[in-house]
Amino acid sequence: MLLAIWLAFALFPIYWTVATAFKTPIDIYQGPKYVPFIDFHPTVMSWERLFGPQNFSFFKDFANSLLFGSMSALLAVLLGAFAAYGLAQYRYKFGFYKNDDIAYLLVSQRFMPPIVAVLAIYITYQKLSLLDSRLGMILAYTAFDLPLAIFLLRNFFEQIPVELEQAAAIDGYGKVERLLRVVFPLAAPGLAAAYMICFVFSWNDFLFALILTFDNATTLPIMITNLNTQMQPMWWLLSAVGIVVMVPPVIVAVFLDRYMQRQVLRGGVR
Amino acid sequence: MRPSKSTARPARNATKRLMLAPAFLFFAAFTIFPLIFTAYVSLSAWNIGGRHIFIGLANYRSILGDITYLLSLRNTVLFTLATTFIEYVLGFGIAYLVNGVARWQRPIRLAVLLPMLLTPIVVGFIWKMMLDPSFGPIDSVLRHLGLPRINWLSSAVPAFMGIVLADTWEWTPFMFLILFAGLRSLPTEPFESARVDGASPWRIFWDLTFPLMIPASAAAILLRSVESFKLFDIVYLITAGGPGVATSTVSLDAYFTGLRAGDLGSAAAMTIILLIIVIVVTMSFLQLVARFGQSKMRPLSSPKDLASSRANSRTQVHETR
Amino acid sequence: MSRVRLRSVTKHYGPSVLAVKDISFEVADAEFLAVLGPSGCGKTTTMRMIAGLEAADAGEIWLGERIVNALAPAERNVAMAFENYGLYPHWSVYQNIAYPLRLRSISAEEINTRVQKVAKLLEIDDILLLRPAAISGGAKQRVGLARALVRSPEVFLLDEPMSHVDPDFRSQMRVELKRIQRELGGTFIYVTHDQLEAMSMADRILIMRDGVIQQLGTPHEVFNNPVNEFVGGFVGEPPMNFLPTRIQRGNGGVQLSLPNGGSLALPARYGGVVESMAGAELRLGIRPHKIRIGPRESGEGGAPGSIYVIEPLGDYSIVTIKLGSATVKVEAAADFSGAYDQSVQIAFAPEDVLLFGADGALMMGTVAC
Amino acid sequence: MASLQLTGVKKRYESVLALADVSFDLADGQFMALLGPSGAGKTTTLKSIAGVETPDGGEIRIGGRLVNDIPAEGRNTALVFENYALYPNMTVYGNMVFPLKAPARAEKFRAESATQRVFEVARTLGIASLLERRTWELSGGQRQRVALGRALVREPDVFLMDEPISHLDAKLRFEMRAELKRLQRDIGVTTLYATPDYAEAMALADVIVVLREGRVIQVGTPTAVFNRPIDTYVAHLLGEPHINLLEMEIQSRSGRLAAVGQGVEFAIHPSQAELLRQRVTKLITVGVRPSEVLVSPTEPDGGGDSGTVIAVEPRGATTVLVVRAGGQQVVAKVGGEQRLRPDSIVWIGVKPESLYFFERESGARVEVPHGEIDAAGASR
Repeated sequence: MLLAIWLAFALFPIYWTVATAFKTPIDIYQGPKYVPFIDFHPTVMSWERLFGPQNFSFFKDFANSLLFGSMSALLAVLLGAFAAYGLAQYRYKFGFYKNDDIAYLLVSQRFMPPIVAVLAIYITYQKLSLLDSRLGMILAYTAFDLPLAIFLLRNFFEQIPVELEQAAAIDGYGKVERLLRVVFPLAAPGLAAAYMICFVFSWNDFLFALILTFDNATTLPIMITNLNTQMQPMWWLLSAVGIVVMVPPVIVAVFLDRYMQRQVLRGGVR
Repeated sequence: MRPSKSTARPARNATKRLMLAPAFLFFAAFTIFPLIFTAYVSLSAWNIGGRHIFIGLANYRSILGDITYLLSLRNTVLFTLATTFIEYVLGFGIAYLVNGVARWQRPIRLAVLLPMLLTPIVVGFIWKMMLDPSFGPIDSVLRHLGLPRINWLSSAVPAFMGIVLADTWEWTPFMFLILFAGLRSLPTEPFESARVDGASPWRIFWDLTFPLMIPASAAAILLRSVESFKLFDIVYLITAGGPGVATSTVSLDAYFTGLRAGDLGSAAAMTIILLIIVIVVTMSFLQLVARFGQSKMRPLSSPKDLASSRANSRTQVHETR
Repeated sequence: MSRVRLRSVTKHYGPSVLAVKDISFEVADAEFLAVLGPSGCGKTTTMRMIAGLEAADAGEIWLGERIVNALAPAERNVAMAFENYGLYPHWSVYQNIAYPLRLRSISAEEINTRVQKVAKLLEIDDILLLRPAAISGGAKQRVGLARALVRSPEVFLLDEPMSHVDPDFRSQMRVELKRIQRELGGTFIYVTHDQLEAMSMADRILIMRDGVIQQLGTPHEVFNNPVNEFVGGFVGEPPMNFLPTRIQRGNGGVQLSLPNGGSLALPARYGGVVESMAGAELRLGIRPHKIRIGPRESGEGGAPGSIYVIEPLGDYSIVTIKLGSATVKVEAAADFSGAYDQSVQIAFAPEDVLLFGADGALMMGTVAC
Repeated sequence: MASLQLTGVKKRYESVLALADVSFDLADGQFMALLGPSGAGKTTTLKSIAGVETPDGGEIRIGGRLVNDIPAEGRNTALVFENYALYPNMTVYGNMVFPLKAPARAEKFRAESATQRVFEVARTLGIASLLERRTWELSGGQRQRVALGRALVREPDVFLMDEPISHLDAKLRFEMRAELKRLQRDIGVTTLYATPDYAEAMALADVIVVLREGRVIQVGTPTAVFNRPIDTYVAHLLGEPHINLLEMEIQSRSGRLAAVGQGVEFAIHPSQAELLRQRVTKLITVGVRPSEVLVSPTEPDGGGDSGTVIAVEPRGATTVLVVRAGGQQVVAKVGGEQRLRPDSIVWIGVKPESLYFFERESGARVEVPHGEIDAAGASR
């Protein structure tokens, strides 16, 4: 019962957004209307506008969001995998810093409010002419995702029994082949999961995009704020963009949830 | 004893270090350097055009006398306290309820998690619609119930509450996620033995569930409160800090000061103070957990127990190594 | 203390898995009953139903004079030790053992006396202040056992309580546990997959397989008169040998054929029983310690074979002998020597032989029990 | 196939000394068991030989060649891990063919002969029908065989096994133990087998190396180690039920020597008397195996010590009795037909020649001076 109340609370705003995306401005400004076909007549007006010819920056922003998300996630997972594998597989000692301390240090970036870094990055980018550039955004997002990737992948690599790589060594394979033939195939699910999570983090970001871009490299969240600042917010249109922005993270979540149900390493040892 | 995981001989030390190099490079370029640079900027009069001179602590002095900044700071702290507390209690409750659900658990779980997955800026927009005084559904519900209408976004306290509401909606699922995972990873056998030992559900909750959830609770609270300190997106979209500066946060203030007003030096100082607060709060929270954990997890302790607990924890460390 | 009765108890998991199938048995007051079987045989499910951690789908569970099916575990007054300890990880060993007593509003001194006493008994009095994470698996198991023994319940339920105990200490613990049970006069139900534990401690052994009771009897009964091939093979180490055989009418009596051209003449007193079975495919069971390596003497059965493997074990040797495509294991003297593939004879007496039908059920057993 | 020599091998993990000093020689084709409890250094020894652990000191030679600096992939050993370490991303066939496709062997086993080789080994092990299966679909016994198969296909120089049958159920363990022994003998591969179970070590091996805390404390044939343990530790390690170790004193009784303890007294065999004479009135530990303890429900002719049965463990073919005699507790293994009850009075005795004598302080066995040194070198 309590749960049902919470679920209603959690789901209603989402329903409202979806409904709004199919309303006309008149439906909206006549006060709240709830049920399609009874309260109001659904239209695809906002969608025509969104995908239509006289469209503003939707396609460019969408492409940017996609590019930044996919590239930064790729880099973060790639570089993160090296670091995570190293931290899981070897023993490090730099002065007082051992594996756990190194991992903690790298991950601690997530504790820092991004506003602290972003001002300095703004000035630096200004000097390097990286402001409002796609490369600059990809690098910034990679840095932003990297701690997350290391954190997730280190756990994952630690779950792969060390005996499997040892067995491959005894079976006659060198380091590189062991990684390619045994470790990475086993880590593939983890790499995929980390990739998707990093993608969503980049995709969802607002602050970096707000400060470091203004025209060429803007993303969908920036488009939403731009539409919002107009005097009469175009709710119907905003809702439609909002839905487009919401969909990838939700797909990822559904996919991950299914994924986590499966035992990844069953049957490996014993 | 845990055997070394190393399959390497000394010659491979280079490979081993090379693996960490890119991560450290990014860490240095996007965390360490900006941190130092920001600290330096905060000690300068630095405008957005690029001209700057060193002025020592003048920026700090001026912002600490600036009522907007002080309000933003207060808002940030209050906001963090309020949301973290509300979300923890709700999150624990929902996790406990969902954990007890036998059928349809997967779709329920997904539905509970949904708000957290949405892009924060979209969440901001959604709640701006929801709270709209003329066209929003909340307003209409209040009207139907015959309650007074609240002009959510144009007076100070309701606007603050509105932001808290939106944040609670968005981030309670995060608390749920961690606490639910915590509940699920609790071993089942102690609970079964408590049932056989004759403990009532109420006692089982307070003797077992709650103390065993302390690590998960601490993690959830810590992560969530650190995130709350960063609050920016939804406030930017819903109120932009308004009315006046009633809902401004440090991040927001720094953004407007630095990039809209062009005073990067002051903005940097604002963020440095925020960072110091986050560090202090995090550290003291961890300390608190360590102490609270000690006493809460040993409700029956006699002095003799406490004396041995230090030796005990050392043995434990040894075992896990 | 009370007796425990199960009447036609059945338990399904989901629609397809039948964990326990219509089982009925009774444990007498102050009896030590071992429930023995391979993993997945339903023995743990049976115990959990008695504890109330699982609900029976059908049938009655009696503790003393009460039907307890509808009662929660806390209302049944049973004590249980779990295979995977089930210790409270955030409390010391002392607090773990004391918890069931604290729930029963017993005075602090009384609790202390009882905890100290049981801790001494199980040799964990030196680790009372440690937390479970700091002690070995064997020690955890003893703490779990102590937490059960510190109470005075209707029945003690012990689920593989020694599986993680260091083998070195296990034999000592078997002796201790049996002694404790006799002193307390408690009703013990002890679940194990280890036939040695069951044999050495129990008054009676209940053997289960695939959710069905196979046999309930004293250790001597199940060892000497197993009701079927499964029980014969499960109880006793090294395991009983099984050989394909057939009943034949031979020179002057009834004979059992053995692999590799061997045979065993049955004494006249068996004749009538099995004569009707002439020609049927049967299985002959014989324990390794009842087989002799050497030429057969009059009245004995035997077969020629060759040495496959010799395993010296100090007190004795196990010699595996190939009889054509079949093999038998023989307990031979410690100093047995022979070459691999050397031809040998095996011999054994008819009264040591068990005969099982094609369905595995015992047809003809040893007279002695 | 090759011989294997370890000389002074050492290994330390941070604060834990895993191998203090391990040296032994394993001849070509021999089956050696490493016997010791967990933590004795068995696994570390095997992994050092295989090359996945790097010892801190000492030399490892395979077939006479020093391999310390050769990486695992260049050593041609095979190791069956305790947890089998099958590759979960491959089928049974994929697992077994994996070592044959390694760069070092790719030439020797080209695609066709590799397949043949896998089939051949799979047939020997009775897993030919499982080749297309996924590893997680297999039972414990099947996994164990696949691990064995993966090790055997490559024709290793040295075959290393780490408790390969300890996770199988009792019946299968008996079967696999005999099969392993026969298989090793038929193939003739040099084998080193780690186990904490003395029965496995004795049953399988030509030579047993007893490890304790990273040190070799005794090397010998199974019967030599069992019958002439170097100290109380080894005596206790081998045998089930464990040997009785009784604290006694050597006393002279009307010209003859006897071992006297609380409530028990054992006559000493003349052949050992000479050796023990100088220890008269000295404290000594006397060992007697439970199977050598004679128990009778009535007083025997020669007299004896009486005691009370405190526990009876029927085991089917045998019965184990725990008897309290005086202050001592003596465990005896008797025939299964024995039907004594707890609290009955029995008389216990031993044959003088079955007694072991150990120094009380050091635990070292009192050496019998002549003619008993084992061929494999019982003293180390």
